[in-house]
Amino acid sequence: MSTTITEGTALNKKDFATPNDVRWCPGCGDYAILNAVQRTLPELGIPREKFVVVSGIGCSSRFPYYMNTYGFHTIHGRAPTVATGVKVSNPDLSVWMITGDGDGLSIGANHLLHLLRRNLDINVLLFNNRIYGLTKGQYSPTSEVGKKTKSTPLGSVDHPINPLLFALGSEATFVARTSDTDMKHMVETFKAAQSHKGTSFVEVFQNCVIFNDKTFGPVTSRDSKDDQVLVLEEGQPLVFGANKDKGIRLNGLEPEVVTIGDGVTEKDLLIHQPKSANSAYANLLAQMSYPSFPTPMGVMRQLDGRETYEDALCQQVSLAQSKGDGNLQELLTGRNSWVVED
Amino acid sequence: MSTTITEGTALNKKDFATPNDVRWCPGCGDYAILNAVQRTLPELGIPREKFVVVSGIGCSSRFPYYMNTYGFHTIHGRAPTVATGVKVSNPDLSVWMITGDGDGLSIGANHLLHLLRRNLDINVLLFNNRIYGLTKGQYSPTSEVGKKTKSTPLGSVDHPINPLLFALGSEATFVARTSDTDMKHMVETFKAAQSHKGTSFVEVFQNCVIFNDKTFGPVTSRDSKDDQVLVLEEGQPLVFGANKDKGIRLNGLEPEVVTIGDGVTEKDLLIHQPKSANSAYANLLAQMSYPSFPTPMGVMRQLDGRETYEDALCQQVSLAQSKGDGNLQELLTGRNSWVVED
Amino acid sequence: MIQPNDSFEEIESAVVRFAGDSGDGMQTVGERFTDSSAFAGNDIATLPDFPAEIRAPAGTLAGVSGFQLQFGSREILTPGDVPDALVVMNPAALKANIEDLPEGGMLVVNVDSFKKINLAKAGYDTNPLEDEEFRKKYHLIELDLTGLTKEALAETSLKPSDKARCKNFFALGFMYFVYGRPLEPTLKFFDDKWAKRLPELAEANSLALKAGYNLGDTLETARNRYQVSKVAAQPGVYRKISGNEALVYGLVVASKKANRDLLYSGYPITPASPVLEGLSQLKKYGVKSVQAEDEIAAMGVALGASFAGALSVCATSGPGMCLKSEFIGLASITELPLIICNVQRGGPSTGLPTKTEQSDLLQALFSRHGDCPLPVLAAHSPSDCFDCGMEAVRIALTYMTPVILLSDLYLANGSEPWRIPNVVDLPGIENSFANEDEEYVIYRRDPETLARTQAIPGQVGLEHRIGGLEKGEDGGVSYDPENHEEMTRLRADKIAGISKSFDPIEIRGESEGDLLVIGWGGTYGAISSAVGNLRDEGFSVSSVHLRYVNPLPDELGDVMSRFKKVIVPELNLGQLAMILRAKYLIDVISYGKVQGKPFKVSELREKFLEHVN
Amino acid sequence: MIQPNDSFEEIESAVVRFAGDSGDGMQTVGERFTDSSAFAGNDIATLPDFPAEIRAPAGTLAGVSGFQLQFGSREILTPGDVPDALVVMNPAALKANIEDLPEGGMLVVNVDSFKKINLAKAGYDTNPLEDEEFRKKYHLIELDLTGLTKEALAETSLKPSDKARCKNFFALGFMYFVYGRPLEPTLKFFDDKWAKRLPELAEANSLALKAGYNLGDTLETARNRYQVSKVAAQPGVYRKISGNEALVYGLVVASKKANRDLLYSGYPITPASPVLEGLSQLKKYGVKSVQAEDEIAAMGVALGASFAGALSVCATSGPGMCLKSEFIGLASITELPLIICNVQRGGPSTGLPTKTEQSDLLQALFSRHGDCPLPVLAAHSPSDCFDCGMEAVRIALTYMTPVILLSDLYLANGSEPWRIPNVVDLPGIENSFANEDEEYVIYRRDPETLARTQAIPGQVGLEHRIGGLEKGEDGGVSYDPENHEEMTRLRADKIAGISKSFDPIEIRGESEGDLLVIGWGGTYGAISSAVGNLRDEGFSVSSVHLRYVNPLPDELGDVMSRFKKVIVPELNLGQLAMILRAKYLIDVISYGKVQGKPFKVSELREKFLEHVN
Ligand SMILES: Cc1ncc(C[n+]2csc(CCOP(=O)(O)OP(=O)(O)O)c2C)c(N)n1
Ligand SMILES: Cc1ncc(C[n+]2csc(CCOP(=O)(O)OP(=O)(O)O)c2C)c(N)n1
Ligand code: SF4
Ligand code: SF4
Ligand SMILES: [Mg+2]
Ligand SMILES: [Mg+2]
Repeated sequence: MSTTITEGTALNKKDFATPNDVRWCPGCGDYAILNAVQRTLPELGIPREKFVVVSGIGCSSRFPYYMNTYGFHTIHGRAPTVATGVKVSNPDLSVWMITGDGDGLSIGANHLLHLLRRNLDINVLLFNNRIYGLTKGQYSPTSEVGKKTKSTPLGSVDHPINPLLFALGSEATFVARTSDTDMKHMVETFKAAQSHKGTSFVEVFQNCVIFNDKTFGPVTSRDSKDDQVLVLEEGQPLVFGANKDKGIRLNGLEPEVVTIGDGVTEKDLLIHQPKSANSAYANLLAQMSYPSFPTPMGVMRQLDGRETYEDALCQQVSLAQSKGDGNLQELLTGRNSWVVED
Repeated sequence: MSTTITEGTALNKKDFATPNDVRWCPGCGDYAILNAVQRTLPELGIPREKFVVVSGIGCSSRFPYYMNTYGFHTIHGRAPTVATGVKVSNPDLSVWMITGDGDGLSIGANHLLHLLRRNLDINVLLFNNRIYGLTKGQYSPTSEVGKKTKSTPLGSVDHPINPLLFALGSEATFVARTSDTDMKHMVETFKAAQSHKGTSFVEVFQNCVIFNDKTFGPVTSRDSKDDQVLVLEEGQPLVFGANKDKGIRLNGLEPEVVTIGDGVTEKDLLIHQPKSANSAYANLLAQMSYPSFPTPMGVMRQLDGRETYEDALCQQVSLAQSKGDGNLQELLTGRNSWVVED
Repeated sequence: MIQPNDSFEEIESAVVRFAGDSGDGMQTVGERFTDSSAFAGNDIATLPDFPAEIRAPAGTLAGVSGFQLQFGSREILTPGDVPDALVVMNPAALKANIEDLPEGGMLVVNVDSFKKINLAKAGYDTNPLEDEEFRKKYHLIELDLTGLTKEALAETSLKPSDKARCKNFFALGFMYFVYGRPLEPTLKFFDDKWAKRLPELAEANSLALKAGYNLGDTLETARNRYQVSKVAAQPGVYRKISGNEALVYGLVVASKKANRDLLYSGYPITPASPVLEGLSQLKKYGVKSVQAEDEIAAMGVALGASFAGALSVCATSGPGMCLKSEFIGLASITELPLIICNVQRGGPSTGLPTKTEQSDLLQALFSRHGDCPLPVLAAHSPSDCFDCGMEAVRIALTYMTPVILLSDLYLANGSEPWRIPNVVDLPGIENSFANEDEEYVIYRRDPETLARTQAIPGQVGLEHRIGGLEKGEDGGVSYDPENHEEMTRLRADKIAGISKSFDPIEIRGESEGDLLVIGWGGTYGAISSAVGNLRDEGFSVSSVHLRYVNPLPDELGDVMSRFKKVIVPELNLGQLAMILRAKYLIDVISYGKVQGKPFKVSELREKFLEHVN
Repeated sequence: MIQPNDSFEEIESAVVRFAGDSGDGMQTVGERFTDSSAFAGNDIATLPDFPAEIRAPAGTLAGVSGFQLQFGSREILTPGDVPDALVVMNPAALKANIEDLPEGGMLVVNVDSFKKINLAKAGYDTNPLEDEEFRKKYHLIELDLTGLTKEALAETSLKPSDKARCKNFFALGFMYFVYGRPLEPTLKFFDDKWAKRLPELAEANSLALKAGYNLGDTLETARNRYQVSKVAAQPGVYRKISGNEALVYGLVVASKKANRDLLYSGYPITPASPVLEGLSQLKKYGVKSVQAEDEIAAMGVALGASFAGALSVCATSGPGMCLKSEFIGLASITELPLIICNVQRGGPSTGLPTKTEQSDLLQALFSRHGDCPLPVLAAHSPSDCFDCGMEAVRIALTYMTPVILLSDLYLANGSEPWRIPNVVDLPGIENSFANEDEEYVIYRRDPETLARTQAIPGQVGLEHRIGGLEKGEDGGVSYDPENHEEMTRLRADKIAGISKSFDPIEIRGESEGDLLVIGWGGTYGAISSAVGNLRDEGFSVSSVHLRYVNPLPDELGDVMSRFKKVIVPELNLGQLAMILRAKYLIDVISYGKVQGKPFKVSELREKFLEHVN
């Protein structure tokens, strides 16, 4: 989302911290994300009182309590609706919505879908730890098939949701991914989200040390990162690898991993174009997954120009009022009144 | 979905009709769809008592009352959950789920998402009339922007859901579209849906004569059909037009309409491959829409091989029972009992 | 304009019912007859009655749609128990309605529809119109409406099938003649509706209406005509208003009086959809309306908007109320103002979606988990929905609480004349906003109302966080046992204390006696009529109609104790009765009816009579 | 094995509480102490108590987790009002619990955690252990648990930080010495849990446990030891069981007894998740379990499965119950069997998710729209969840109805010894299946039970359609007014008639007298103890504990009328009291507590005393 930027009130990270104890488990990835958000907000030039943080229920959804802004910790899965209400009522606020993989994609995916398609200018951060943290370790809709958890002692049998494909299927205008392991990338991604006008959907890989430790380890850990993460940059070819010698090439409609060198040059590679009109490219990116492909990180899709819901609505209101405010007495009287005389 | 085919009990269309009056408005597209389903079912070689038709609430959702099978008219938006319960409980049943654009995509899209990703072997028919019929004409999540209805007197402001993109984003294994105007195509499509093992999602363009008459007219009407509809056939190039002289070609990742002749041959056209592993192709098809593109009809995606939820679950149960049924007394006794003697 | 001839029989009131196929336009002619009667200065009450299907197969019983109204020169509180005159457009309409017509009642029949096929669809083996018994039983008027209408429209350019569709107005014209109704309001209606877009339709309908009227003048059987004089009404400007319209207006006026923008968020459902539709048209009044993806979302949007400072409202019916329960709990514990309207219909489950009932009262009181009492109001007549809308807003903003407002299908769709208030004379509504100059303590309370104050996002220095976990006065999450008990009791006390702001109970009749009838909601008209009649006959019966179901008015127990018996008629199995019994330990008699229909005055009268003397 | 020395003081019962950080393993040691006591032949009752956060910051009050148990040689019905001995692992645990410890109580403190930083986190300005007053007030035992444990594990290969994590078992060993508990069950537990995967951990914990025990023998201050003899229990095979475990077993046994496969469908929520988790492990018993996307879906899956012939069950807590309301209405009108368990927690809204409460009773009765009564049962002890699970299934299948079964967090997590029934001796459960040889009329009823019969998809010739619209006996949609009234009353009568199948009410005490205490659910132990004590002292107090909240037992009114006063203690603001007042018009006294905690026997005693003599 993007919000009218008011004159720089020189805020800093500390201005966004509350005195409340942060009550996540030691080592939880949520701390890093909180940190990143608290670093991002002061850099946006928006006064603190204009921020509203809305969440559902889950470990991740305790987030608003730790942000010294306006905040609303709502009920499970319903944050998109409350965030919508806040934004529709006052489009001038910078609304950040925090959700988890269970909150956002299990009970709450319908509201998320409708938020995304309506394109309200709201930033959505989905903390994906592929587990239910707060309820102590049942599988979530992003858990992999075969995952053994408390509620799936023989392994889960449902095909997981791909949050990015879901967002693309909902025709979200901004779809990105980042990870709790990369502070700089998080801050950059959150800023990009804020500067996009429309709903910005950001999946954040988040580690739950207690119930699903290192679920993204094979991708984001220090050793694997270079070879397993594909950092996306607009206009740049899809290159990755510790030696920047691997890339993604298109073969018909199938992407393939190639090594730069033996006859393959950067020119053969796909160029990152998050702004293409159709979503097929982003759809390809979103389907690239470990271990066959590197995992893309960054902004996969950014479609400018679709009007936001609140702008369109407010415009209808202003238009209706442009010919003068409604006269209440006339409204009540209507076109078919009659008079009873004394 | 696909179900064990039992010996042909020579059923016919009439066997599937109930004595109940059909209570849709004269001219409603629902009649044609009912007709098509009643023609399809007897041809499947499944005994009548194995069919269960489950629906939500809406004009379309009255469907089960008119089918002489087992049927359940449930509550608004929740049919996928009830259908899931039926199928999980007895995988041997042929379960058909009927929903509307409001029922399935407004209140019920979350359940639909989870049904699709879980891939239960159920056939979903979504009657899309781009309006709320039963509640008398408010806009629906598939209504176009600017649509004036009872609840949007100044035109709707939300970007509509594309049902196919939504289904693809949910990683449905079978995604198709047909229209109430084409009986033959409906029957074919419903048969294809039934023969697919996994959740089959079929969008049916349906005309609501009362509140949204001719909404698909520009595409499916007799005059426009040839030029506006692209009938998909596996392995065939994407050709359309009254003279079969137009086609779809890929330019990078952007499809374009070309005329066969001036230097363009059928060989340059995209070939319909509903079974490709990644969904980018289906995603492209799903985005093709009136008036820039012809409207694709038929099976857009069919991914074989993903296990169904009920099979995986039943397998866990059989596996657990393969070493013999559980002994209840042992279960109750547990590992830490003690005896109090007389 | 056609002059009524003057051979009128003066009557005090009359009940007319129109019945036909869903596509026959019965609701439209009913509404027109109502307008015309209101314009003529009568008091009125209406009862539209239509099936759950949009347009069930033509000619079947399932497709019958009806509209009944009562109009009179005395106070009219109900649409009437039984019709004096019944107009039926086809055999199914006859079949579905004839049992209600008393012997000797006027029966106007569209004979050309009494063909074999239609008779069969209605389940008639033989044509009842050919049965001599039947013909003698009623004051039968047989009209070939289709033929007559086509004839009347011979000169117009309409297609024959379109001509035939004007027959409802022909029938209406005929009834206008019988009851000496003015044609002007209807002609004006044609003009407003079609003159610009479809002038030929406006003309054709006018012709049909007038032809019907003229036929009355020439037709032997229609000779006796009735005259219903003006009701003695308080001077003022009047209009006809339905419950849903009145609710819309009440909310909009309240938003202006409270100086908060109205945000409405809803999801279509019968019979609450017109609230969404009505408010969607009032953008000019600063109203933002959102059609949400479902009722949970509607409530979430409303709650978010309330947090952001709007006056938030949502309306739904029973199934939607089920979905709002969890959010209602959150609204209650965060103490945000919000209006939740339930326009009740027949339940349980999908039930009877186009029929009326009052069976969601206990749900309104107890739907959510935890101890979570909320104010519950109920409107008692179409126009009272205006007052209740305003009152709900007053309570919500004064006490910082969600408020549940109950209406029902009968009130929502029914209409009555309404003396339009002067907007400037209506009272202002106070907000409970935080003081910007003080440290903001979220749940610090006004000692009088126990309300907390509200700080609005965007206000500098009042940043704060709320949520559904139990919390201390400062809003910090607290699992402290004593704090939870204190907070739970404070929230309950706040709601209980709202009764201090109520007007005193109004007793219809003596303030003590044999029988007290306690009602709530849409049964007001029927109860008042029955009780009024009995009192006129000398019985010691009084009635109290509750606007507030929670908290109950402070003096209610006293009032009850002054009567020998207390009876509670409700369109449910005894829900208010249960509440009163629990609270006052009085052996309240419950009289329940669950038929999707309002009480008849006569059945109430009979029941009350059982309990006096 | 270590032999306890013999300087024991014989006591009848004792209450021990362990408290520490969320990561300190207090729940584990509590459970072990319980096992050991059960094994020693005592009666027991437990009260785990933990915060809503998984692992709130170490050392803070928010992170304190506790476990209390009472064990005795007499009938133990509650985990005890106040501890006789309190073990605290850090200053926060001391702060959060010390108020509950009576003067002279044993206080075992892990002194090495009493550092400045930890004291500050707990909000202590000075170290309370340095306060002479404080030291004198309790029987203080200061142990450097970390140091002692590390020392004991010096020889093992564990990392120092892992060694320190065994200190909970050191503390446990010490308490075992004090109360003369056997070590075997705990050593067996180590073996079962870790011997294979982490043998070094099994060994380390064993060493720590034994070292703690041995310390007792050497430590001056721990000299007085207690002896609690075996309780005189009925002969049989026993185990310890929690409410959630018992519920799981009851449901599985019932499914076998009814010959229907069990389909469980749930969505994780505290404190109901263990039901989902427990049933997920019982595939061997033919149980299919589905983790649905939310509670609405869970209910829909269950209902679909019920339609398809399964024994369907779902369990949730308050917020989830809110979401099920609409489906409950559908289940009621379609008359399908289904068990809906609500393991209650503190409300409203997210409330106190890890604390107990009984405040969802009215929700269970009235959450849905329309007149839609359903049977509501409540379990009264952990093991009673087994019986109630079976009883709920009996009612659901006999009467073709959804059944709501209430449990609560206290029962769910608490445990007690359970005499294991002989499965073959348990009664069978009948189904109400359609007769394949007759024409199937969906809503034709058994004249005795008023239950309809069920035809299962797949049965030849019984194809039929059901749904949420009102319908006639044959299942056809019907908007007929009289039919709706008849159907509504039939459904209500069916539910009301279930009481005919109840066992007679059991009265604890005389069947008439001064005061009758009526309870329901998890308050059973506390009420029975308080009433028992008072009776022993000669007061005329009796109690009735209701298993059936709807319908109420037929003779309840009679029983109530034989007492001068009736009091209803509940962990809510008076929900059952309201129902009893409404039904029996008796001035029932409501005694409510909403602190997220069970009643103390002493507070009940005091309250009851106010109302006798
Ligand atoms: C209606 C409802 N159902 C269930 C719950 C219990 N619940 C709390 S959080 C949660 C899931 C949390 O998972 P996720 O959203 O992934 O968040 P995380 O804790 O992993 O950050 C659930 C099921 C609830 N609070 N409300
Ligand atoms: C919980 C709930 N909310 C609202 C309704 C009212 N309602 C009935 S059908 C419907 C929408 C119908 O639209 P759609 O699904 O497109 O079906 P159609 O009538 O167009 O076939 C709505 C909102 C309801 N029955 N239940
Ligand atoms: S349980 Fe997992 S997600 Fe929750 S706070 Fe702990 S580490 Fe973080
Ligand atoms: S309202 Fe529309 S969708 Fe509904 S039955 Fe009539 S034509 Fe069909
Ligand atoms: Mg998670
Ligand atoms: Mg529709």
